[in-house]
Amino acid sequence: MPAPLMTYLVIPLVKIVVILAVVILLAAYMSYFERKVLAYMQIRIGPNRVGPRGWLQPIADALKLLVKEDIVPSRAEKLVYFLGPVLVVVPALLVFSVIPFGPAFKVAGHVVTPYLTDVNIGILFILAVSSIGVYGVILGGWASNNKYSMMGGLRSAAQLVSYEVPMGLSVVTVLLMANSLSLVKIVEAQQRSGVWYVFPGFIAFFIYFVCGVAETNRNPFDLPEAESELVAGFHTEYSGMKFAFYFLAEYANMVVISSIATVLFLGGWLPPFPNALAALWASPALAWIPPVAWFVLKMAAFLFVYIWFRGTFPRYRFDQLMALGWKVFIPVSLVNLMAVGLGVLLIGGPR
Amino acid sequence: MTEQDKPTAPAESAPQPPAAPKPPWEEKPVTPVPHDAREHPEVREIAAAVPDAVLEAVEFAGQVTVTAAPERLAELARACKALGYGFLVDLTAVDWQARPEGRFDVVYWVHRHADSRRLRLRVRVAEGVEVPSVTGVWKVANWMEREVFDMFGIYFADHPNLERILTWEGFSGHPLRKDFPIEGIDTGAAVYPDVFPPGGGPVAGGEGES
Amino acid sequence: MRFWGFLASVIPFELAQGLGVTGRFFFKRKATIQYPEVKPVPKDRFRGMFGFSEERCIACHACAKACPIAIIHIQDHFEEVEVEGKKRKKKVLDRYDIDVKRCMFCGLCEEACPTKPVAIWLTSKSYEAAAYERNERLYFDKGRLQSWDGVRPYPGVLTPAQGQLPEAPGGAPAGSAEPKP
Amino acid sequence: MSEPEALKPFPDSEEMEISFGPQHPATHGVLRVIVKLDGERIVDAKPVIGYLHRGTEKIFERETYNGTIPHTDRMDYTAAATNNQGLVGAVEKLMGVTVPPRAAYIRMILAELQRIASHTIWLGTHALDIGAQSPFFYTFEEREKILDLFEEYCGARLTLNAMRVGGQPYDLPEGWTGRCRTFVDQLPARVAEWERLLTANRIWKLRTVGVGVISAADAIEWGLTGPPLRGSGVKWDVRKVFPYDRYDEVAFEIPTGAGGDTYDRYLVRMEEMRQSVRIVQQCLAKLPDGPVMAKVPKVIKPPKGDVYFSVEGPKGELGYYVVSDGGTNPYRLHVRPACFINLQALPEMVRGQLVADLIAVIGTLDIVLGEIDR
Repeated sequence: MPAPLMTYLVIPLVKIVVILAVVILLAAYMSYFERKVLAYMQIRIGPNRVGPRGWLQPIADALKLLVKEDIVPSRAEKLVYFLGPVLVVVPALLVFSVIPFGPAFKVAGHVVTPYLTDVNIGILFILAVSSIGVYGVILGGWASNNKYSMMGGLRSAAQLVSYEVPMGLSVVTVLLMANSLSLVKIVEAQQRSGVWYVFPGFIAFFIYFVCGVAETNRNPFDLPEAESELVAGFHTEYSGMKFAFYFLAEYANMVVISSIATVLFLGGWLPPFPNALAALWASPALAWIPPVAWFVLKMAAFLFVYIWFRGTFPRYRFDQLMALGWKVFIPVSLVNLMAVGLGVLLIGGPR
Repeated sequence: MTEQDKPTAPAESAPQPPAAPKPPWEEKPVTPVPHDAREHPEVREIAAAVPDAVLEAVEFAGQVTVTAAPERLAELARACKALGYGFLVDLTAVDWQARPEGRFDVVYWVHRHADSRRLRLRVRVAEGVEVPSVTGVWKVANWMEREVFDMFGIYFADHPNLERILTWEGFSGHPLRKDFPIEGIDTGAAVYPDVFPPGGGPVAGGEGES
Repeated sequence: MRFWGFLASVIPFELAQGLGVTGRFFFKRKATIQYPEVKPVPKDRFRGMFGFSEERCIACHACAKACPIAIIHIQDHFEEVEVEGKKRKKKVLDRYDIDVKRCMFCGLCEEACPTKPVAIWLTSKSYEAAAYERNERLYFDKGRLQSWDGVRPYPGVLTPAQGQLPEAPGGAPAGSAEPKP
Repeated sequence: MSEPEALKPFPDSEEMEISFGPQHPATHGVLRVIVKLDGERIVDAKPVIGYLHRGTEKIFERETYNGTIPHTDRMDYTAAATNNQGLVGAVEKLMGVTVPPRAAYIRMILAELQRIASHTIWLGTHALDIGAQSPFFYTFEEREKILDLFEEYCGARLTLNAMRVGGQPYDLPEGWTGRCRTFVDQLPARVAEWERLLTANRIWKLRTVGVGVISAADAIEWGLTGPPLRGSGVKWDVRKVFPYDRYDEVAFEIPTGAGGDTYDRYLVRMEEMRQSVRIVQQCLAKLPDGPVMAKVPKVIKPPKGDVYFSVEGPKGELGYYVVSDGGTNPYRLHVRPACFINLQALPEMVRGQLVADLIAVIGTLDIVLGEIDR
């Protein structure tokens, strides 16, 4: 097997298959994880019938959606109706190509990097791709020719656009500190400086996470699919596999936001206080913990907080949501950007 | 038995005389007796405000009922509102089928929050006679009058949108009239002609096929 | 104090308080019962499936009159019966049907029954009388009211046919009607 | 308060008409509201009812007096105890029957427990409509305990049929008062927990303060009663104005709100639950012994005449107008339905607000379609 064929075709293909499998499985089990955690918060048990303690519930859901009849409303725009879910799922999965799950490590002489590519404009790529998802929601809502879903589509368009701005600004503060766009370099910058960016950029972290919740249409910002008002928002008319795509995309987006937050603010695969407690992590008792485990642990913490939000908060009204976005988050994130910029200028930051 | 309206001491439960008679709930029930209530302050108030509108006033079981002349009703209603009866508690009708002097009783309850006094106005109306609507005086009367029209077929003059409220548009007949059959009329054929043959609909309560 | 007001408006303390409440509930005892395996225990006065005993029934139609929706249909006839040498006319029950499909389990029939202990009662603890076809399966005639075929009696409750009579051995089993005060 | 009135609809914008319901997740039953929208702003709302009309008042005319009671359970199916209390109170007033004190106290306990149960349903579904999912399960857990108490007393959880003309059909089972006291003593702590979730919550305040505002004068004009009236500051409660049963021997306050918006009505109902706890505690302490049924003939035949009697139901004043011609069946039995009259003020409270507020206002009016359509 000639070397270039191997490095540019076979290895990436293997990685793609692995990452896709992991992500789709993760998204499916996210729905199980969410239903279980939400249930435990509401003094009930959640799914425990399908498989031992309900483990096979997501598989059952997937199968059900697979074999369910796919009803297409008669006067829907067939092509655009079909395109909606596609335009939502593809960007959600595309973003995983850039997220570093762990540092490069050697396996039998080969250097293996647990991420697909290390694009040096990683952050820009992520922001660009994830904003395509908006089209899927709008087109899906409009094409299904139903008043409720059109309102749901319009609402989510306005919401996603207006929360893209503060999220971008808060991500820029991290770039200032890390002095690089590539995600791997950002984690390495945090390793070199020994401090996670969540401490200096706490306001940016808070804004990023809240905007992340808004980007994925999750409570308390789940206006587009507010059951009580718009029956089911933009995916009212979808059923069967198309609905499963919207479902999958929502959970994949949640995982995306959580993993980016982990990489940018909690130092990806780094153990807490990497330099100060370096001795502790290197000690035989804890040395065996693979870096990927730290990454997954932090991501799970974020996902738990997502669900915790869903179990507790009421829903914003649409105009309040926009007011919060434009009048609070954008000015605060701008001021924070300047502050961090000044801080980096004075303290000098990593060269 | 506690008084519903007269805030003065209740007349019924007489003070316990020294001999130990059985408590009232062991005695046979004391059926209330109606007696004339023209001298009651609120009735005199109304009679003064709208001279010859009050035909009779009866006090029964602690509640005062003023029977008014139908043509003076609008005027009476405005007078009540002026006297402070700002809260129209309820409005309904009773169908006395065989009564010579007007088949329907249209009954209004008005309430004054100031001194918690409640009064019942009654109007005797023959079938087909239009009763003046009081939605102008109390906005809440809108739906109540629509329900009375829907159930009894009593028309209310210059009501904003007098149409059926509980039964559907195509419903023929007024259910709460005494001549309306208790087991209901055959609406099946009219509403679902393809399912039920003419006259074969599930009469309310009948054995429609499962 | 304006500063604290501003600070409270910026940092969502009360949202965190709300999260605290749901967080605590995360660890609290769950209230779910696994229904088919674990059956909830109805109380003694639970108005469940009908119980009927033909011996005690004197065919006085009191229950049929008391029923608000008139779903108890009774037919009976007189018969000559020799009781201690005297000729006595005795009412014999031909038909005693209850259209359980339309019953609202209000218990007025049990209250109206003059016999002590009552001949028709509702306080059997069984509530599993679901059926696929309502006109046939939920129309209980005299026989089925006593044999309860098609009704799964609550574990521990005797069906009328098994002698769920108050004076059955061991006094009134949990499911039978204790005499009303 | 956001400024809906300032934004007049643009002259040439054609409004979109949406039919809300009758099968819609947030209409608390089969209510249909035809909403004219300009964008998200409500230009006009027209409630359409009658989908659950069963002709209860016609059925009353063929029933015996005790036979009407199961039908009253099914009017406001979330508050059967107060429905029964109203009907039997009206017939007893017509017949001049005095109910023994023990029966009166048992009725008050059942009515107040029912008020708490009805308010828990209101809070659970109201919070769920506005987005908070968890209160629904916490409130229904408490309601479950009340339903167990009801089941233990009369054999049914929802459709109690637990009162008769002249008193109570059966006495309290022993141990019931103890279980009732333990439930009532721990309830204020639960209500405090629900309040920690919602009362100070800024999102909850944003969704409820200034939403569905109605002034005191308008509330009286539209005939509102119960929490919607008290939320606008009018201190009026049938239990205080026309005391029935033994409410004059029990100390409790009537909470009122100031602004007449959804938040005030929320606070009023939460306080009402605490007041109901106080009432039940006092009733349990003062529960006299003695018979539970007055001397009343087996077949109830009230004298000729008509009487109006009303109770303070969880949703407002629930009145019964009983007209008797001396027979065993009521000649005419009209019900003053609190929800039917409260719902009439919906367009007034919603005009100019947003779609999401329509859901909040339907929740705050606490309407039950069984009582509206009868």
